[in-house]
Amino acid sequence: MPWIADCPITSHQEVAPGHCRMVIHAPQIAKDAQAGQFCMLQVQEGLYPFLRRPMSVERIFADGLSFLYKIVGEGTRLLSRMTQGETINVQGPLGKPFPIDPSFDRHILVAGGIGIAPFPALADAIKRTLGKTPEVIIAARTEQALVGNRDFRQMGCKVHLATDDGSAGKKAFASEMLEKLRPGPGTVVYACGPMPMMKATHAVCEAAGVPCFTSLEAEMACGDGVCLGCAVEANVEIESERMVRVCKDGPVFDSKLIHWESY
Amino acid sequence: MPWIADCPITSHQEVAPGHCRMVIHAPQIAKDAQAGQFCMLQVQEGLYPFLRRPMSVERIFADGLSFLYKIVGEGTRLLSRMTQGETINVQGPLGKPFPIDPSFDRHILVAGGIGIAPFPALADAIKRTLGKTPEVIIAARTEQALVGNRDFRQMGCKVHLATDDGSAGKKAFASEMLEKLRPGPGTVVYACGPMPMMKATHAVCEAAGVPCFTSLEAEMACGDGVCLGCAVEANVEIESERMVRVCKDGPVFDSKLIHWESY
Amino acid sequence: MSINLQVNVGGLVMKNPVTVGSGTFGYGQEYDQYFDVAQLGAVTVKSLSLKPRTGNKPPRLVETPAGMLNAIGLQNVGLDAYLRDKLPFLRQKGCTIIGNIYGHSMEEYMELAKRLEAEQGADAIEANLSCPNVHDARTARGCKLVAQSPERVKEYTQAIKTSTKLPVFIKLTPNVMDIVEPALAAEEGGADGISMINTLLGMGINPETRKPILSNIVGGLSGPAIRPIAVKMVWDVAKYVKIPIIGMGGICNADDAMQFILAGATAVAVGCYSFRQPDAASKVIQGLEEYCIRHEITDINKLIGAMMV
Amino acid sequence: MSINLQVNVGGLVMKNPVTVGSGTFGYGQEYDQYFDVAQLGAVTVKSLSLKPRTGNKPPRLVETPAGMLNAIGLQNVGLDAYLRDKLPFLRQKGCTIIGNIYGHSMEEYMELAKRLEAEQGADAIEANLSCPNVHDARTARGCKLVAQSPERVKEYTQAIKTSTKLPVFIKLTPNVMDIVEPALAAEEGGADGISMINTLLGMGINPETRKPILSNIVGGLSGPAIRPIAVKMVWDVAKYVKIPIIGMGGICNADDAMQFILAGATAVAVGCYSFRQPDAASKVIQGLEEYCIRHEITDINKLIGAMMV
Ligand SMILES: Cc1cc2nc3c(=O)[nH]c(=O)nc-3n(C[C@H](O)[C@H](O)[C@H](O)COP(=O)(O)OP(=O)(O)OC[C@H]3O[C@@H](n4cnc5c(N)ncnc54)[C@H](O)[C@@H]3O)c2cc1C
Ligand SMILES: Cc1cc2nc3c(=O)[nH]c(=O)nc-3n(C[C@H](O)[C@H](O)[C@H](O)COP(=O)(O)OP(=O)(O)OC[C@H]3O[C@@H](n4cnc5c(N)ncnc54)[C@H](O)[C@@H]3O)c2cc1C
Ligand SMILES: Cc1cc2nc3c(=O)[nH]c(=O)nc-3n(C[C@H](O)[C@H](O)[C@H](O)COP(=O)(O)O)c2cc1C
Ligand SMILES: Cc1cc2nc3c(=O)[nH]c(=O)nc-3n(C[C@H](O)[C@H](O)[C@H](O)COP(=O)(O)O)c2cc1C
Ligand code: FES
Ligand code: FES
Repeated sequence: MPWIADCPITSHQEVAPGHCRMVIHAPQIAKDAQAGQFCMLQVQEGLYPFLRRPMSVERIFADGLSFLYKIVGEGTRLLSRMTQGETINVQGPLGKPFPIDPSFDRHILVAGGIGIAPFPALADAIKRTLGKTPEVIIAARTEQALVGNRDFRQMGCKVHLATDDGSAGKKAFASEMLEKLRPGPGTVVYACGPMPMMKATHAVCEAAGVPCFTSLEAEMACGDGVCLGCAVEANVEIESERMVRVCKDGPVFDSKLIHWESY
Repeated sequence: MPWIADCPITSHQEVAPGHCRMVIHAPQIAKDAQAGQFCMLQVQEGLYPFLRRPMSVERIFADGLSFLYKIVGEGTRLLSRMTQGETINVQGPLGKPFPIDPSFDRHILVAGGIGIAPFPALADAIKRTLGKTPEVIIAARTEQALVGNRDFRQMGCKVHLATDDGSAGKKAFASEMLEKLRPGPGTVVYACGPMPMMKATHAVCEAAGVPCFTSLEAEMACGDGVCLGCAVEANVEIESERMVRVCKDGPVFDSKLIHWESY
Repeated sequence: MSINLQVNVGGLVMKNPVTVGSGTFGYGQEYDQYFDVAQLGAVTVKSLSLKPRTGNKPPRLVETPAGMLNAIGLQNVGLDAYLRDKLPFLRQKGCTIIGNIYGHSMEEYMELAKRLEAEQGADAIEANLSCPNVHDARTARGCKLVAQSPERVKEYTQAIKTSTKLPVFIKLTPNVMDIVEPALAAEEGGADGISMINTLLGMGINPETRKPILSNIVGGLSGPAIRPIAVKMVWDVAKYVKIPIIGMGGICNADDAMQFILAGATAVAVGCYSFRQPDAASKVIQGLEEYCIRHEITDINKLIGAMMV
Repeated sequence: MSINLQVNVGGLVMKNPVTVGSGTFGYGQEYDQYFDVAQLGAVTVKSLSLKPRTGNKPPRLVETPAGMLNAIGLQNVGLDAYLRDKLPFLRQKGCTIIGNIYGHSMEEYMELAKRLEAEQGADAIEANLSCPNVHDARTARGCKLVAQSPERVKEYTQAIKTSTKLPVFIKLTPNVMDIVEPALAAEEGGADGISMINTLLGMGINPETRKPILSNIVGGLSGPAIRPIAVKMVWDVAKYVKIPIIGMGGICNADDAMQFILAGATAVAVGCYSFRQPDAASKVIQGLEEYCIRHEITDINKLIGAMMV
């Protein structure tokens, strides 16, 4: 069940240029949260901005959560100005988590840019519940946009870096890196990043015959299944709808369900 | 000339229940500011609230200013949440100051409620430029709403307290207190507070034949003479207008100029 | 002090004057996670059409200053799925239901009203004659909605009234010169109440891509941004029509709701502010009660249209 | 890279597309304290009437979410005082001047236009046929403004055109069902441009006192709150009229201005946002130039109506 609470900010730091990590004290939300879920953050008091901002749960602690975010516009800019000790109004956890299935023994996480955000919690959960260590592909436009890389190495994950311009790791797209890792029987892929990246990742997985779970993004108003603003086209009907709600039916979807042709 | 500047908040404290004093570092504004002028404060980043909030200059220092304000609505509530070290965008100084005329030797300042705000700077200026010590009438609804009283005693001013309910000082209106002080030849009165109080004060001064300068309030959008939103009716034409702008032609007016009948 | 918050909206008894805007509350289930939705005077459901609708392509919404634009395009499960999958929850909770309907023709409105009554799918009908998101924005000029034509409003109202004994409310668009005209037409057609206002036409362009932000180009503007417009229109209509008004447009709290009531609304709806604050409508109910206590008003009906001019 | 920002609005050459909303910039002098107002493509002055007007009683304005309501009621110094006291400053600075005029009759508009031309009081005329604050809100229904009647718009435009050789812009109200109609009427009447939009009718009530917040009850809503509505209307009109548009409604920065330009406006006006940020219009000019550089556009005229659908 989602909570709405004023949560103290226990830490807030710039972790890379234009990228911040915020840790909040939120025991109730932390208790319910699972990797892949997200929260809606109220960035400032009053009516500006008008809507909350969705942020994936980066990590789940006993008494709180962290968010890892990139400053892209007004909302995230204002968010980044909040300081430790202030409180932030948070609604969550929301949405469907990543499925964690013991029948797989190879887990590949494919992150594009800030799409890395939900993966620390997922890697934690895979290690904790299955005792397995996922591999991680981290792709970004340039070296500066690579975040999270050290965190995964600390967790013991094998990390594959890729940049569009070759400034760090391989000069390759995330999906190309995935192909090189030869996903086969027993492999499951989790992907989060820009739509074209996830579309390409889905195609690689289809070809390899391995399942792929994608965490989608969409503009959201309510984050809770009500406004239908975040709908994306599906290949099948879910609850008699061909449009699925990223916030409620997702954000994590079996990539087979998404009508990738429209992207 | 008015400045617009992001000013560091050097101190911000609750001085009485629901009343705060904010001190800002603003050397340019301080250099130009005179008692009776005001600033327009931008309470928060972004579009909420949409307009700035006018606040009288309470005190003028070498490198900054103070504001003394009462929390009455959203804007002042948000203002009160700002903390030392943050910056606030300030436009000022604006408006016409209190006239300080050496030909008077008795200065009575009449404050109703938060109308006390511009008087510390005025008392300072009278002491500094004329070497005289003004008397101050401080009136409020109840004891709790009396602010500033100690500050004036520290300046050596004779302070007369009045409350509507008699919980502190005399149970009297400000104008009644003024009458009792028998303003006569050589006296000048300065008044700031709710409209009915200033209207009554004006009447007492008229009867006593002494000049009275009132600092008016009005809802303001621009604070700078442009929008005509703050207009009040005058008894005479100023620049061929019968409506005078509180922000530009005032906020301090010779009380004879105001058409008190409309209040 | 005991306060009466109950109001009667053209035959629909609401235990308090607070409902929600159609399309901003789903079918009640999601927000029941945050507060007991049976607290509401009524739940107004997302517009129902006879067949399911998939709505417009994404992106369908964008935030704007103190508001938002949406071009959902009336995506909804359709009447059958509503009755089968959504209604039982609302009935089991004991909610009073306003069934908002959208038809492609007068006949569809009639059919929807008839079936909602027959299958006890609603306690009152709100006919959405004013959705701005189902016409082709590229060519539509002044967007020809039913609610923009007083003649058609009257005709549609009469037709719906013949199809059901439930109270019928007509939902009007603000995209007119004089909203009193369609309101009077609805009254003449026999409507039991007026719901107002639906969203205002608007659009946004992304300067970097030079493309419209919404796939549908044009959408409907809602939220606190439009509240002053809505209050004015409610005041206008209240002066000229006798049937009750359900007022909406940017209501966030009890003070906002009071503006509509004082302007002449018998009930109010909390719309898209729920997206930000899911229990906003519940807080409005509480705030209205507190208002009455503070002002020593024992019956909220005394405040309807009680603005002092 | 040298960027051309110059635009030609129906014969009025502006060195950049940025002017200010009438009534939000006085006669230029106050804001010259904050930036050199001669930077502007043009200064649009507060509506001028033949005789001075004292305007409405206070309170005349109130803040609203992301905007404000005003009911100034066209307080202004009158034409004579303008020419005597205000014009010399603008002329001495070398400003291009759009003279906004308000008359109580067609004859007054003609007289105002004629005298402004004769006394070189303006380089173009903007006829305010759309002020919402000069009618009795208590009784007015749909507030009968000239700009709400296409016939009268045409007639007034023709009359003003016969009185002056200056470019004539007609300022329209958004309080209509289809703003293309009065825009086409203005074009048929010979207008050289359309200014849009004026404020939207709105009101606010203080729940504690139960009184209207504005003494005039009703006022005009402006600010970012209304921007999506204004952009949509500009886009609509640009599709159907050939004369240039001066777009306005909630512009705060260059991105906002670009929305209007991409939707089809040849020039833009910064309105009440100047109240909050006195040098906003200057920043918009700078931002437009930066936009052109970033997008490698050498002539801003190429961006007019360049939204990609
Ligand atoms: C389920 C979900 C989880 C997310 N998790 C994270 C996360 O962990 N870290 C992170 O940095 N970002 C995350 N995002 C994206 C984040 O919500 C947006 O970057 C943020 O809302 C932008 O707000 P803004 O005000 O700064 O930008 P705006 O000024 O609103 O917009 C700037 C740009 O961001 C885009 N944008 C705005 N809102 C969204 C949105 N809701 N989704 C996608 N793009 C948007 C706009 O189209 C625009 O291009 C997530 C989005 C979703 C839907
Ligand atoms: C020249 C001038 C100097 C001022 N100096 C001070 C000062 O030194 N200290 C201080 O505490 N207050 C001062 N005020 C009043 C102060 O500006 C308002 O209290 C403040 O703007 C209210 O903002 P808010 O958002 O908290 O209240 P809102 O929610 O906007 O309104 C709450 C109440 O305050 C009233 N109000 C709102 N704006 C104004 C305004 N501009 N003027 C008067 N009343 C208003 C409203 O009518 C309402 O009753 C001054 C006002 C003016 C015009
Ligand atoms: C996302 C969204 C979807 C809406 N869907 C409908 C709808 O299906 N039927 C309808 O009559 N009104 C619909 N509306 C309009 C609202 O019910 C309401 O009239 C309008 O939003 C104004 O109220 P608000 O400003 O409080 O949101 C919708 C509004 C929004 C924001
Ligand atoms: C305080 C105020 C006064 C105005 N006075 C006039 C006026 O005298 N004549 C006129 O044509 N428009 C007037 N307007 C309308 C503006 O010029 C502009 O059309 C409108 O405010 C929309 O732009 P904005 O949202 O950027 O303010 C006024 C607006 C405001 C806020
Ligand atoms: S964001 Fe509202 S339904 Fe998904
Ligand atoms: S506040 Fe704008 S003229 Fe005074």
